[in-house]
Amino acid sequence: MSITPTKQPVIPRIKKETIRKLLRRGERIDGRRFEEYRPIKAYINVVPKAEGSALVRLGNTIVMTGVKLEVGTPFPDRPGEGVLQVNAEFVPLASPTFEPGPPDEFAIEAARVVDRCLREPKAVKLDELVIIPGKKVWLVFNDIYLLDHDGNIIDAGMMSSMLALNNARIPSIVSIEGDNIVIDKKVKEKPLGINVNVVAVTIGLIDEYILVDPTLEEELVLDSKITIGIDENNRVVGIQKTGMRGIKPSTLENIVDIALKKGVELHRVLGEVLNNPQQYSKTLAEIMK
Amino acid sequence: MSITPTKQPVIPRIKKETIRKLLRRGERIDGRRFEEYRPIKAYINVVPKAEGSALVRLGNTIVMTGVKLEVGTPFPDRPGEGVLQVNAEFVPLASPTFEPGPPDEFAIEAARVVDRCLREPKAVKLDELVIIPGKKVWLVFNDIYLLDHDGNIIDAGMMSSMLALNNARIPSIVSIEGDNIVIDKKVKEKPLGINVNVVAVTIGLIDEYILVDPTLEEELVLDSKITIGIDENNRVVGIQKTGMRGIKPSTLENIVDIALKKGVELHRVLGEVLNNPQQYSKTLAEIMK
Amino acid sequence: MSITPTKQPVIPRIKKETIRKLLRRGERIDGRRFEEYRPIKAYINVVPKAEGSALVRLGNTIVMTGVKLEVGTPFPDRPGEGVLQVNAEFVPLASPTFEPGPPDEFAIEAARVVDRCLREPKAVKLDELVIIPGKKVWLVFNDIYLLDHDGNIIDAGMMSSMLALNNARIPSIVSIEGDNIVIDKKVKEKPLGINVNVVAVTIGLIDEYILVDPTLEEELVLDSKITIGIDENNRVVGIQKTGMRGIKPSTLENIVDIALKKGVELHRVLGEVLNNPQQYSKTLAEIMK
Amino acid sequence: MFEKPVLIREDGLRHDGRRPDELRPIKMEVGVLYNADGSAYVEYGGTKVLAAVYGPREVHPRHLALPDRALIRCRYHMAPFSTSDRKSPAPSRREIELSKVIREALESLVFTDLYPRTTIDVFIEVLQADGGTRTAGLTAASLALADAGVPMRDLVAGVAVGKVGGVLVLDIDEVEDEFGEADMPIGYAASIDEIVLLQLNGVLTREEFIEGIRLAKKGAETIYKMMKETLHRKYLKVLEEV
Amino acid sequence: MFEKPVLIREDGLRHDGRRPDELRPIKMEVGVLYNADGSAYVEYGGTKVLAAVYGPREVHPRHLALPDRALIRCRYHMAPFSTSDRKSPAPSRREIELSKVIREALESLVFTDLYPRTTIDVFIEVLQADGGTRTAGLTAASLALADAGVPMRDLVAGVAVGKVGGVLVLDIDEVEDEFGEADMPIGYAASIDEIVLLQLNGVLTREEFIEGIRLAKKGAETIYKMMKETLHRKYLKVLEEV
Amino acid sequence: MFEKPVLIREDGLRHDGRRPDELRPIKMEVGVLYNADGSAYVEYGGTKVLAAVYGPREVHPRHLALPDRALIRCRYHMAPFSTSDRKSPAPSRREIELSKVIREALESLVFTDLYPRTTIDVFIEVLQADGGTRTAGLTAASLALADAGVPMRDLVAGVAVGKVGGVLVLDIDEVEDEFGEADMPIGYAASIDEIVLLQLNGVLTREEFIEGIRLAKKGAETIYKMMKETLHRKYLKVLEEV
Repeated sequence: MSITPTKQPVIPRIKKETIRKLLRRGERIDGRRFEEYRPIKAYINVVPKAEGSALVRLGNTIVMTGVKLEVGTPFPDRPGEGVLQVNAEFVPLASPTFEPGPPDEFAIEAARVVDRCLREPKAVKLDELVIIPGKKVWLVFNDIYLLDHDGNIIDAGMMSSMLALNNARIPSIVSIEGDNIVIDKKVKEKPLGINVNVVAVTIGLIDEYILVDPTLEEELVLDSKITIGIDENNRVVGIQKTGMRGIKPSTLENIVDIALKKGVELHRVLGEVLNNPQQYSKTLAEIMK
Repeated sequence: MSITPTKQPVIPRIKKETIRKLLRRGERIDGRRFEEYRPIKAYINVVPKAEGSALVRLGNTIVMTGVKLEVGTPFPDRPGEGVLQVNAEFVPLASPTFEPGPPDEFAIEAARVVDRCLREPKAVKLDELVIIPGKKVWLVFNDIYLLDHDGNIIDAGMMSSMLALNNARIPSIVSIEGDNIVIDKKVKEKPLGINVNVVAVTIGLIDEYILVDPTLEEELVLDSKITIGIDENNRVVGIQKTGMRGIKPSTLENIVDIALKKGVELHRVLGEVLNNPQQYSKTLAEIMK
Repeated sequence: MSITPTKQPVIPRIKKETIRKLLRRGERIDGRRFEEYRPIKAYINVVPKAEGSALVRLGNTIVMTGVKLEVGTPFPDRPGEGVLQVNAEFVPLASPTFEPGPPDEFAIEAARVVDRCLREPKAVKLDELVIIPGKKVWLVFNDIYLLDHDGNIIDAGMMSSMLALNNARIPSIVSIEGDNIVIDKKVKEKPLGINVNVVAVTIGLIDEYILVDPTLEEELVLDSKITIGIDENNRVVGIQKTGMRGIKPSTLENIVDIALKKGVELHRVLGEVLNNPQQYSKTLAEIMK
Repeated sequence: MFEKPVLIREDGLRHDGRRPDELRPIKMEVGVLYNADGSAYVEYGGTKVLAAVYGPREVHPRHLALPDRALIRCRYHMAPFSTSDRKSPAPSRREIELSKVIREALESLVFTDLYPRTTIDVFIEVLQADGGTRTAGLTAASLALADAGVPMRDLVAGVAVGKVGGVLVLDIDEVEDEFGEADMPIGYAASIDEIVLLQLNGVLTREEFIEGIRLAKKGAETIYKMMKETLHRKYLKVLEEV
Repeated sequence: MFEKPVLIREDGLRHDGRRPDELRPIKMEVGVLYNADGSAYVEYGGTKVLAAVYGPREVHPRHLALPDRALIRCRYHMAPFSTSDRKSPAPSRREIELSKVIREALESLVFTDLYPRTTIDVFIEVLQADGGTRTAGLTAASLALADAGVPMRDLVAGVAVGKVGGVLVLDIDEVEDEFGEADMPIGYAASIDEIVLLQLNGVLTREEFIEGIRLAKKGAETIYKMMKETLHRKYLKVLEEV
Repeated sequence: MFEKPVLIREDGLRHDGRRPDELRPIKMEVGVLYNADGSAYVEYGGTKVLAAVYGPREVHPRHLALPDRALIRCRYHMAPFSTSDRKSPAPSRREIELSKVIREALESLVFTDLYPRTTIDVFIEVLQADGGTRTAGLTAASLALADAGVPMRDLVAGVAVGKVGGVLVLDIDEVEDEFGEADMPIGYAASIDEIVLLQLNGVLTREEFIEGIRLAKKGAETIYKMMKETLHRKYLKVLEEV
């Protein structure tokens, strides 16, 4: 059962008024322009023991994604494909309002939005992940791990997922005897095949204002929020509206155009990392300094 | 752990007294005679996508049952039989006192009583449900779904289950290769075999009075309740006493005789529907009008 | 998440002072010497339907262990071994502070400490439990069942487990066809093989005092507690420190020497039972008298 | 497993004979349950949904209550027999997500500040699923709220637009959802011209997205009219009975 | 898997040599646990059950307490090693149902209105299961309540009647339960002549049912007498110790 | 499955070239998270751990609060991608046990009586596991508490001693843990000379145990010094920034 959230941090009324007053003057509380992302720092291969990994800092928000590959059985109606499973954990380390426990509706929603943005444009080459057709395939676990929450989790989670999947290498298969498959995770072979890269652009709405990449402080006063998945061909590959206010259809066109524009920007960031993997392969110790 | 219920709707003392006063005059609060059922309306095939379905209105109580058939493995100690699983959901839509969540002890009890009344007289021909002996059989899921709760859930649930099972058709098997069985749920073949029909008769006890088919209002003031399963051969096929008072052994004989008499009546209702399936096949839109 | 316990029985301050005052005089509240165990009574085969069973009374603490053997699959990385699973239930019957529900951190800890003390010295001959290598092995379920809690659960649980495992008999295998194995639990064949026997010695620390086998009353005022597993060759096979105070390294040497000394004593008790199985095979009715 | 059916026939009609901008047969009824404070039954073709509203009523446990407004609690749930393969009755991740987006859609319309310290509970049960269950569920929830007399800024009509065989179509069914290229459910409150639910599973160009929204609005307006009529009919019936 | 054993032998006796109306060897003991406020150990042949009572005591959380009476909380639970195949320690649907019917049986006997705002907790642990575990458990719970000094209208004795090989028999064991035609557990409070627990799994004619009740009453009366003696013995022992 | 590697080479060094009493390369950093009141990142070779502290803060629900001291709540948790085979995110029995022993270790050091009716929450996330995760986690938790300004009697450094190939070695990694004979994790508060965490998985003689404690103390003292330096560095940095 979904319940009106009651445990969210309380933003004092006066703070809300400040945020609004600034917006009327064309300013955001952290000084950004309305359509400006916070600084993005992205790193890959941050936990080399995982088959793939990445960490993205979006302002103060930190999201890690680890990709694990296991041998398993395909879905009965998809005997010729591997299985992609996207999961998100909002661990209590990341925010004073998070509690330990199974993923709540916010974490489940985040995982499902990222999942759809990967699944619909067939971002991952699942057809290359078959070991024994109909019987044994690679299961790809994409675990999004939120480490510090300062708003806009989905855009950071989408980017860290996309980077981790690009970073993933398939373990070596040592032997196949009947259905018994022995793998060696220490030896990684060819990369996981990627068909197309995807980013997510989240836009906040408050009064008549449109804010790209809202911070947590902004999220708590927004009327609503809309996340738009965009692939490298500029196609819309997923949408999720959230929040407790409606949107005028007339503003949607505006929103999608802003999203497409910012999508190009995010794809540029993604491309920079993917084209210079060694430069952006950092250890956690370096990142945490 | 079973706990004395504390969340049941409170019946004001004065209402209790009214109910009792009327009983002393030989009357029930809704005007029925002591041994009289509320009007029963029964429909089959109400959700045609299910393999079988039925809906029963017993006064204001509405219970639906859907039957689904899936391919699965038999119990190790019953390699030559299909598997029948009876489940009951008391969804929060049905009553102001129900909460979302897994079935509580009342829902579990209802499901288990219906299950026993079907299982003990071998109501369903489980031996006809074998696909590959010892390996693959049909699993019959009988899901009782309470939509509106005004008392006597079990009698309505038993009847909707019996009708839904009679209404069920086994899906077509497209191919069997080894243990791999392909079925087509869109093509339904022969009906699920039924050995014997069963009804349940629930009787409430308060002071020295015996009330057939108690309403929710009555249930809340009863001393105890007894449900008796009766097959079409007038045999007793299951009993469950509930409630927080004892019963004199001497009144049990009386109770079982009333139950057997009412059982004949219910079997007549059941027979009417089963013998005129087209007349009683209604869409939900017609029923809900 | 582990939380500072808040529901433990409250020991009045005055009682704590009494315990301490007595200790300063060299006395324990129940009159024992510091290094003295309470009377131990141990019985085997107390529930003959289980493959093995034992009951241990340690003062007022009563712990039963039942061993069940089932056919199952080995761990993929241990194809040549059976599987030992140790579980502990602190059922609410045993203490006014226990609630029904899945094992809490105390029960899980107890089970895992016993498990380690059995696993590390290879107490059970798991390699004799293979039926079809890599496919079918015996699963050994060692269920520790606390019936009355007056402190020092682990020592009693360890001893009842060790006795129950020694008491266990492997059921007869009637037939093996492919992977399909038929067993007959009514016919028990050779005993479960034991490599080495293990006991656990628990020592409580309060101020500068070292108390062997603390009662519940003592446990509630202890600074910390340390459990040491000791095999019949006087080797240390497991350690768990618990409680909310630290221990000086210099006292550890003292503690381990006391534990080794008491270990010999417990092994003597164990040996007495194992060498005279008929004398110590008692029915529950006899034990409960 | 099974072959992909022809989604757009040579005559431009859909696999079930509908025009691209044609809704399935829609039926709706309010006040269908005895216990609920408000209830509605809604059918979009083979999709059959029941919704019930309880409240405004007390919150348990009380400390969850909000001092300045009503809580909305919402559960979208599928009956185990509603789907082709039996659905486990435990809530799936999908059901948890849909409960959230439906709740948020309703939050934008209900005047929750009229009922501080209470909860308004909305329960949606999918009895048969054939595509568009969340949108039919949203329509039913909106009707049930109106039937319960809960004050709202507007009604909301749910409908999904899909892209199948390269064509944008209205109110997709299960086959079109499974084999099509996109499914875009929306919830549209026609009088106040607000989109209160919007999701997209699938791939669309910018132009298709904008055209899709237009098509969805058109469908939602038709459903919205039916909702008004259904409530009017009920209201007249009640008046006649008085 | 295994062949059905001969349940009624040619000499009219049962598979274990008992007459149809013969109980298994029954043992009972009260005050067997140190912590519990009341406790009992009960054995019906191979069925071995322990019961403990805590209370009347405070309810947590407090808002669950009833202002005019005590709650009864009851758990019937099987040890994982009590059954032929190991039982998962998580409560099964069967255990949940049996906890309820045993609780209701006890509610009919305990003077709960003497202890408002408290709870009386009854925990039953089946240590070895060989048929009749719920009835032995009910007997043990009743003894444990008496041992705890909880005022009751009467004691209750549990016993099951079965139909095996066409014959009505008393106090069936596991083999008779598994291969027989019916199992009818009852709880009977002899002094007040009330049946407080009654279930039937199986098929009986009207006449068999009535005869079965008669047979169960007879068995329960014997057990009831043993219960009185057991409590008396304990009482004397306590007196002697004083 | 795989063959046992050579744990102690002919030259007396370990499989990764370390001497028996040599720690892995250790890195630590405090104040690494934005939201947490205190945080730390700690690396022992391939083991990478993050810890965060929230509090002292209000307890929910309030009735759990203690009138005379702060609660400590502690969770040791492994990220699903931290292990060779993916770990289910649900807490395992192992994680539950380790959360408890780490909590108890911290309870012995924090001045909890300074903050009655509050909770101090410690969250440890293992991001990559290569042996010694609980000891690295304890070190990180201790640093995060210091970073949060929670008053403590002392810092604690965690380190594991192992027995591999018959030799006692310091700070074992995963290979040594898996194929070695014993793993003895300890938590040592050097200034007050107290062992606050102590476990042993494996088999040791009395002498080996005592020698193991000595070796662990030595390793912990080195780590303890690094912790002090790390906090000092942070303190200076903060001072410089002011």
